[in-house]
Formats: sequence, structure tokens, C-alpha cells
Amino acid sequence: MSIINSELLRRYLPWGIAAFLIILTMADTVVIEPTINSLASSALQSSTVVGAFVVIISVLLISRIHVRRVSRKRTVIESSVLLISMWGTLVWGFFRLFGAGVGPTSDTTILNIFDMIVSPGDSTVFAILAFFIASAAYRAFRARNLDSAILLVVAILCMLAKAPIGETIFGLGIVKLTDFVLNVANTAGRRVFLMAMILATIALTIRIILGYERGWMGRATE
Amino acid sequence: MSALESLVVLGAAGMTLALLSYLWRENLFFRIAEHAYMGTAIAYGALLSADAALRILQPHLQKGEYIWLLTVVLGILYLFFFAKQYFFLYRYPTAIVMATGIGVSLARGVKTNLLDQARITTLVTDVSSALIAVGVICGIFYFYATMEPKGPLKAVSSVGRWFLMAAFGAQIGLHVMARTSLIIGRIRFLFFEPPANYMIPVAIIMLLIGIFMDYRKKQP
Amino acid sequence: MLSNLSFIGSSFRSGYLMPSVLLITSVVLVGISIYLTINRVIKPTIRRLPAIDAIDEAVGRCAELGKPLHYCPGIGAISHQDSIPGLAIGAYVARKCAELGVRFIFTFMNATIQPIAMDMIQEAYTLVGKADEFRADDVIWLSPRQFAFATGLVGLLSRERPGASLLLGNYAAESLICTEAGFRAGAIQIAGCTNSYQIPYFATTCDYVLISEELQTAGVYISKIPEQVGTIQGQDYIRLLILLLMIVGSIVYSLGIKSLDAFLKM
Amino acid sequence: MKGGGWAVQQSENKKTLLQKLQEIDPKWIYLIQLIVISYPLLYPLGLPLGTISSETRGLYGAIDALPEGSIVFHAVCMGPAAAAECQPSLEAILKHDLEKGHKLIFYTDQAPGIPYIEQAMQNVLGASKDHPDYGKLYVNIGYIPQTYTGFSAFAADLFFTGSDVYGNDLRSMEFFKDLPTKTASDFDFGITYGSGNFQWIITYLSDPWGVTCGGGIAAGIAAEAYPFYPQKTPGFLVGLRGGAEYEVLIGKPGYAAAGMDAQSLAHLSIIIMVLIGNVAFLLSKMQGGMQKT
Repeated sequence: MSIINSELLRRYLPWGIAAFLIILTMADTVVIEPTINSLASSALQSSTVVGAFVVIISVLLISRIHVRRVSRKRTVIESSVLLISMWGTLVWGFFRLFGAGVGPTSDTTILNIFDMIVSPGDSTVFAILAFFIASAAYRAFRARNLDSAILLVVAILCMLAKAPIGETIFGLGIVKLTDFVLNVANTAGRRVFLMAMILATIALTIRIILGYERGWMGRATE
Repeated sequence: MSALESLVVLGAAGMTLALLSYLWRENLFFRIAEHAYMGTAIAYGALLSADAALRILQPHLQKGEYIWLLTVVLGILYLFFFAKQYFFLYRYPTAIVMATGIGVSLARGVKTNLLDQARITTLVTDVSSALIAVGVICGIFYFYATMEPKGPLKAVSSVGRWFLMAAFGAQIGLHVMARTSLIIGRIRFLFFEPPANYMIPVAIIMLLIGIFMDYRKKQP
Repeated sequence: MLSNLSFIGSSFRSGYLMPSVLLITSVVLVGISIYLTINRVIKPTIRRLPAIDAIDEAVGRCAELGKPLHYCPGIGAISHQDSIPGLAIGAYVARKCAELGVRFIFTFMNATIQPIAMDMIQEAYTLVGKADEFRADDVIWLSPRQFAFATGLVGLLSRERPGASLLLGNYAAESLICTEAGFRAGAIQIAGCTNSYQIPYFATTCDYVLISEELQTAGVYISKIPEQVGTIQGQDYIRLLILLLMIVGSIVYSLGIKSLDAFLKM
Repeated sequence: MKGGGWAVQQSENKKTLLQKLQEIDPKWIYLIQLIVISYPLLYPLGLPLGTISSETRGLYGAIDALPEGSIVFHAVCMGPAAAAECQPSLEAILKHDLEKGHKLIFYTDQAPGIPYIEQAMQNVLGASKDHPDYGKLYVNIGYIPQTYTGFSAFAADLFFTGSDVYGNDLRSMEFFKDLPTKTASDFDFGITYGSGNFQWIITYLSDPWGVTCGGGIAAGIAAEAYPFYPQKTPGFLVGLRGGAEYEVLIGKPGYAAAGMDAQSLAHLSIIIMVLIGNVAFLLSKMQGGMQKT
């Protein structure tokens, strides 16, 4: 029993595998060398398949939360709607996939569920945000200092230039000005963010390889 | 338009109006629609992942390369996230998926998003590319964390902040256009796709009932 | 000089020789600075961000007006990279509020935040010697869902009318609703997150905004964990390298010399 | 500390009309926005689209220059929300590809992308899996999990998934017969759609495999694409407007162009609201200032 619960299997081996795979896939990107490339490509292929199973966790986590909420009578109607719609679609989908070999992309019931619930849901939830932007624009967007003044001016310019009415009212000048702002000021600002993102990834990678970053390992106590 | 198809369109119109009712206030219809959306979206994603994994594994298993079953075993290990004693087994699939993801993204990101972006910034040929170079240099200096900017460097740092603010302004302007297109899509669906438009009067009546009940609740 | 480098280049994927040189130098730079900071060979200091002064002023303003202060680390779970600095700054603000006797209201969405937040605030009050003033019901779990959380926060802000509302952590689409409610309630707002889609909305609706990395830097300035200070010092070395590269590169290129550009393309 | 919430300055001053305007319930603003957007959808104003942006021309020129039979890779990485913006761009570009006789290969990195590939193939090519040229000119790889990790595995070996989304074996398809390396470097052009970040197709397809790439991307993330323009991408379409411009360029105005009137009025109403809000804010600050001196 001690081998299974040993520190090696619990901590050091997963960490070792992670460090090895990070270095392998980085080397594969940079170097053209048969053994590295073939080893890395099978690592990527198997990681894609393993990664497809990660959705098990979110399905079970969500189910546990909502079953508990139904049993404690907190949000009975909504939680049971979620559980029925999730497990109903899952069971029907798996029955068709493994039973009749009909994938979810060609099964009419799954396609109807997508058209009826998933598609309107996704677009309406984000459509609501446009109303929040409109109300915040009226009640909270204030040019209280130079920074927010620059921001609001550029936002208004983009809104005018990207909508046909801007050009009909203000002529070609507004489009030229906005093109200049987008291609110069916005490009410079966005470039700084792109670079900052990579600096953060470098720092995270080193902390994982050196073992300082254990967040991904889950419960630190074990 | 078969009966099933019109049922699907009516259901979609009901979903759209129930979610839009959040604009009035958070209510039971909104919560039901939101929960139905969350449930089916996760299930749909899970089914597609399973279908894709099966599709990738099938040729290998038919050719007898049973080593590939190891990936299924590793995938099942994710379940140990919920285990008490053998929790650490969950770390093996996580290590593989996270490490390949970081390895692939870092090496390529350093070229495309760090070195190439710096290299392109140096291609100063006219006024605008010179301005871009100034903007990027000041912007990078703005995020310098271990040295207090004093004197002229304080100006460099604030110029960098202005360029960041311009980028945020462009983000808001384009975001307004993005979100407005979504409303346009939804309203077009409700207006012009029969029988979705039958749901509109139903929704208006329910809204009026809601307003009336709210008004009565406010009265002492 | 360029020609004899090409035989190495052949085993490198085209265009990835120089990036791998930069990658190795940055990995070495950050790795060494973490090691040196932990062993106290170098003691880098993180600069005091203007945001920390803004936070102190906001707490002072709440004490002056006798209004409560609202703090929220956002919708992220404890494992989210923004929640960690969000909570570190939260502990600092809780201690400041305990000192000045300002009522500290703490809201959150993800259940994993609750245990850590509860003992973090309790510890802040005991550090200041006012353990009895800690009010457990001021640590409020509004709702586990994004939009219900936003509605709950709007209600709370309009009822409590806090003097300051601090939103530092992981935020997404609901950020606009929260900041609008804070503005309507007349609160000074300081906000920050790394999600670059939400920072613009914070920048227009709030009085002070922490732009992506500044949230991490402010968190490390307060928590002072050696390995994180070392990481930031290492990142600054790379920034210095990139800055020099760009300054020299653009001057050289504008003078018509294109060999540096060709060199970096290898 | 200047600034401070709006309500604080107001409590001391007398409530003028402008300040009362500030306190109206957001529900009225939602109603105004709803009316402003619905009206032009029922009674189109027919505003001219205006000049076509250089990013759209860049993409059009790049696709137009591709010779017949060149392989165009479409990464339809969009869910329903992004599809409302980018589906018109996808269909406009496919019409252009059809005109130029390009070979098409479809892929998506997220589950909800598949119905939109089907819809585009049905609308533009007339049919999807039972199209006579399916397997010769058109291939639909479908969904590969793990976004860029899955894509990198696919790019290194096009037969990675073994079969296409309908289950046909890829190795027996004529589409792949005369490809020299059977990797992503055989593609002649790549286009990404949707609201994922644009830079992924430059980072994982354009740079490592030397394929020129463009995009028909959601406007929300379009600001992120400009650092790559023009040096690392010929061009991209920005949301619904990009789609409308491309429809004009290929001479087939359709779904996107009709929605632009509503965009115009919606943008105008938001700009007016921002201006009113700021005027009231400045007035109250001046009054607040006068009172203090």
C-alpha cells in the first residue's frame, strides 16, 4: 500500500510528466527532428483524446450542486429543469451514439434541441448585454479624467465610423480618422497586451517546471 | 413547415422572450430558460467531445493498436477529482492536458506574439509606424513594476496609458456593434420567422400581468 | 556573421531560431530571479502603485462619511488567477477598515471563496485588536449564478449606499451592471481584472482602474510572497530586453539598416 | 480624490430637469433601444453602406488572387452568439470561393460550430455530405476537442481524426490524394470565424506552417486583430459590417447589408445617451464647483 500512497506517485510523478511534456512540445515547435516531432505529435494526439473526457467533471459538479439544491428545496423548479434537460440530452445522445452509431451531429432530436434551446439561449444571453451597455452609456460612462475622455472619444469615433450613418452625417473624414486611430493607437495598445500575455505564460511555465506552482494539482494538502 | 419544426421555432421564440424578460426584472421564466440553456449546452458539448474522441480512436482500435486505450483510461481518471483517498490520480490527465497546452502555446506564442510583435514595431517607415513604435515602447514601460517612474519617465508612463485607453475605446466601440448585431438577429427571428411572431402577443400579455402584480405588491 | 549561423538554423523550424533564443533567455532570466529572490540574494521591491493610495483614500472617505465599504473579488473560484490577488488586496482593505472602524461588506459568487474570505477578514480584525467588531453576516454570498449575482449586488448597493465600492478580481459580462449600480449609489469605485474585455467598461464607469497586470502587481505588493516578487522581477528583466530591442531596432531600421530585421526573422 | 458618485453631488443641489433625466429607470432606456433597433428592421431606411474598409478589401484581394483549385481552410470556430455576426461573412466568402473554384476544408474547435458549417454548405454549395463533389472539392473535418492543442495535432497530420464528421475515411478521399506533405503546409489560405481570439490562427497555422490567414471575426474581438494587420494578415471582416462590405464586393448584397440600418440607429442612440450623460455630469460639477468657491 505504501507505494501507491507514496509521495512519488502522489506528487512528483504528475509534476515530472508535466515538466517533460512542456519541454517536449516546446522543442517540437522549434526544432525539426524526427524523434522529437513524432513523439510530440503522438503526445498532442493522445492529449486531445484525454482532454475530451474533462467534461465529465463539469457535468458531475453541476449535477451535484443542483441535486443538493433540489433536496434542500432552495431552487427546485430551475434546478430540476437543468438536471432533466442535461441528463435527458446526454442519455439520448449516448444511446444514439453507442446504440445506433448516429453521432450527435446528425441525430435529428439533438439538432432540434440545439436549435430550440442552445442557439437562442446563447445569442439572447449576450444580446441582453447590449441593453446594459446602452443603459450604462447613459447613466455611468463619464469623462471624469483625461484617460476616460480619450476612451470615450475613441469609442464614439468607432461607433460612428462602423455604422453607415456616421459617414452619411460626417462624410469620409470620420472614416479616415477612425482608420488612423484603429491602425495606430489601438494597434499599439493591443500589442502591449499581446506581449504582456506571453510574459505571464512564461512566468507560469517556469513556476510549474520548478514546482512552485501547484494550483493545477488541486487539493494542496494531499 | 412540419409540426415538429414549428414546435422548435415556437420553443426558440419562448426561450428568447423568457431570457429577454430579465430586462424587466429577474423572474422565474428567466431562471428556467437560463437553467435549460446551461443544461443542454453542457450536454451538447459532452456529446460532441465523446463523438470526436470515438472518431479519433476508432481507426487505431480497428488496426489493433490497443495502446490507444490508455488515453481512455487516463480520461476516466478525471473521475478521481471526486474521490477522497485516491484523489491524486486526477492529477495525471490534468498534467498531460495542461502541459501539452502550455508547451504548444508558449513556444509559438513567443514567436508570434512577442518577438514578431517587437520586430514589426521596429519597421518604422512613416509617421504612423513611428507613432506605433512610441506607443508600444511607452505602453510596455507603463507595466514596469519594480522601478518607480520619476521625472521624464512619468511622462513616458502616462503616454503609454493613453495608448492603452485608446485601445479600450476601440474595444467598447466595436463591442457595441457586436452586441447590437445579436439583438438584430433575435428581433429578426421574432418578427420574420413564422410562427415565432405568435409568441410576441403572449409575451406582452404576461409582461402586463407581471407589471400589474408588481404594482399591487408595492401598494401598502 | 549571418552565414555561418545558417547551419544551426537548418535543424530549426524556419523562423523559430531567434524565438527559441528569446524563449531560453527569458526562461533563464525568470528562473534565476525567482531563485535569487527566494534565497534573498537580491531583494527586488515592487513599486507602490497609485491604486494602493486610491484604496487608502477610499477607506478614509468612508470613515469620514460614516458609510460602509463594499468589496468583491468577482465571480471567479479560488483557483482563478485573478481571485488570488483579489483576496490578498481584500485582506489589506479589511485591515484598513478595521483600523478606522469602517463597516466592511464582502460579497462573492463562487462558494470556494467563502471559507478563505471568512477567516481572512476575521484575522484582519483580530490583527487590529477589534476581534469583537467582526460581523459574520457582512460576508454575503449573493448567488452562485452570474446574472442573479449581478441583480443581488444592484439591490445591496442601492440599499447600503456604500462610500466606496471596490471590485478587484475576476469579472465577466456582469461587470457593467455592478459598476453602474455603484455609480448610482454615489460610491467611489476602484476596479481591476485581467479580462481585457471588461477593463474598458471599468475604465469608463469607475474612478480608478487597475489594468490587467497591475492587479497582480498590487496583489504581490501587499502579499510580498518571495517567489511572486521574483517572478515579477524576472518579467521586468524581459521587458527591459524587449524595450531595448525595440528602441534600437526602430532607430536602426529608420536609418535604412535592415539587417537587424532580417536577423530577427531567422 | 475628485470624482465621486453622481448621486453625492446631486444631494446638495436642487434637482434640475437634466438631473431628473439622469434618474429615469434603466427600463426606459432598454425600451428606447428596443424601439430604435426594431423600427428599421420593419421599415428599412436604406442608408448607403459607405466606404469599404481597407481590411475588407485586403481579404477580398487575397482570396481573389488565389488560383483555381487552391485549398482554402475555413476554421468555423463560432457558437450561436458569434454566428449572428459572422455567418453572413462565412457565406459571402464561400460564394467567392465557389466563383473562383477553390477547394474547401472545414473545421471547428468548439461543439456548437458544426450546425453553422452545415448551414453554410447548404446555403452556398446546395448540399453538404451528399454533394457530388464532396470528398473531391469539399471536406468537413468537424469538431476536434482541446482548441489549439487539437488543432496542432491535426495540422501536423491531416489524417489525425481518421474520418470526417460524417464518418467517411479521410485516406480514401480524392481531396487529399495529391497533397505533398499531408500537413497544414499544403493549405493555400486559412480563414478563422467567430469570437475566439483572432491571433490563434496566426500563431498556430500561419507562422508554423507558412499559410497566409485572414478572418471573418466578431466585432467584439476585432480590436485584437489590428496588431497583425497588414504585416501578418492580408485582412479580416469586422462583424456584421465586414460581412455587408464583402457582400457588396462580390456583388451579392444579402443578409448582413439589410441589418446595417438598425446598427446605425442603435449606435447613434448610444452616442446621444453618452453625450447627454456627460453634459449633465459637467453641469453638476460646475454647479458643485460654484457652490464651493
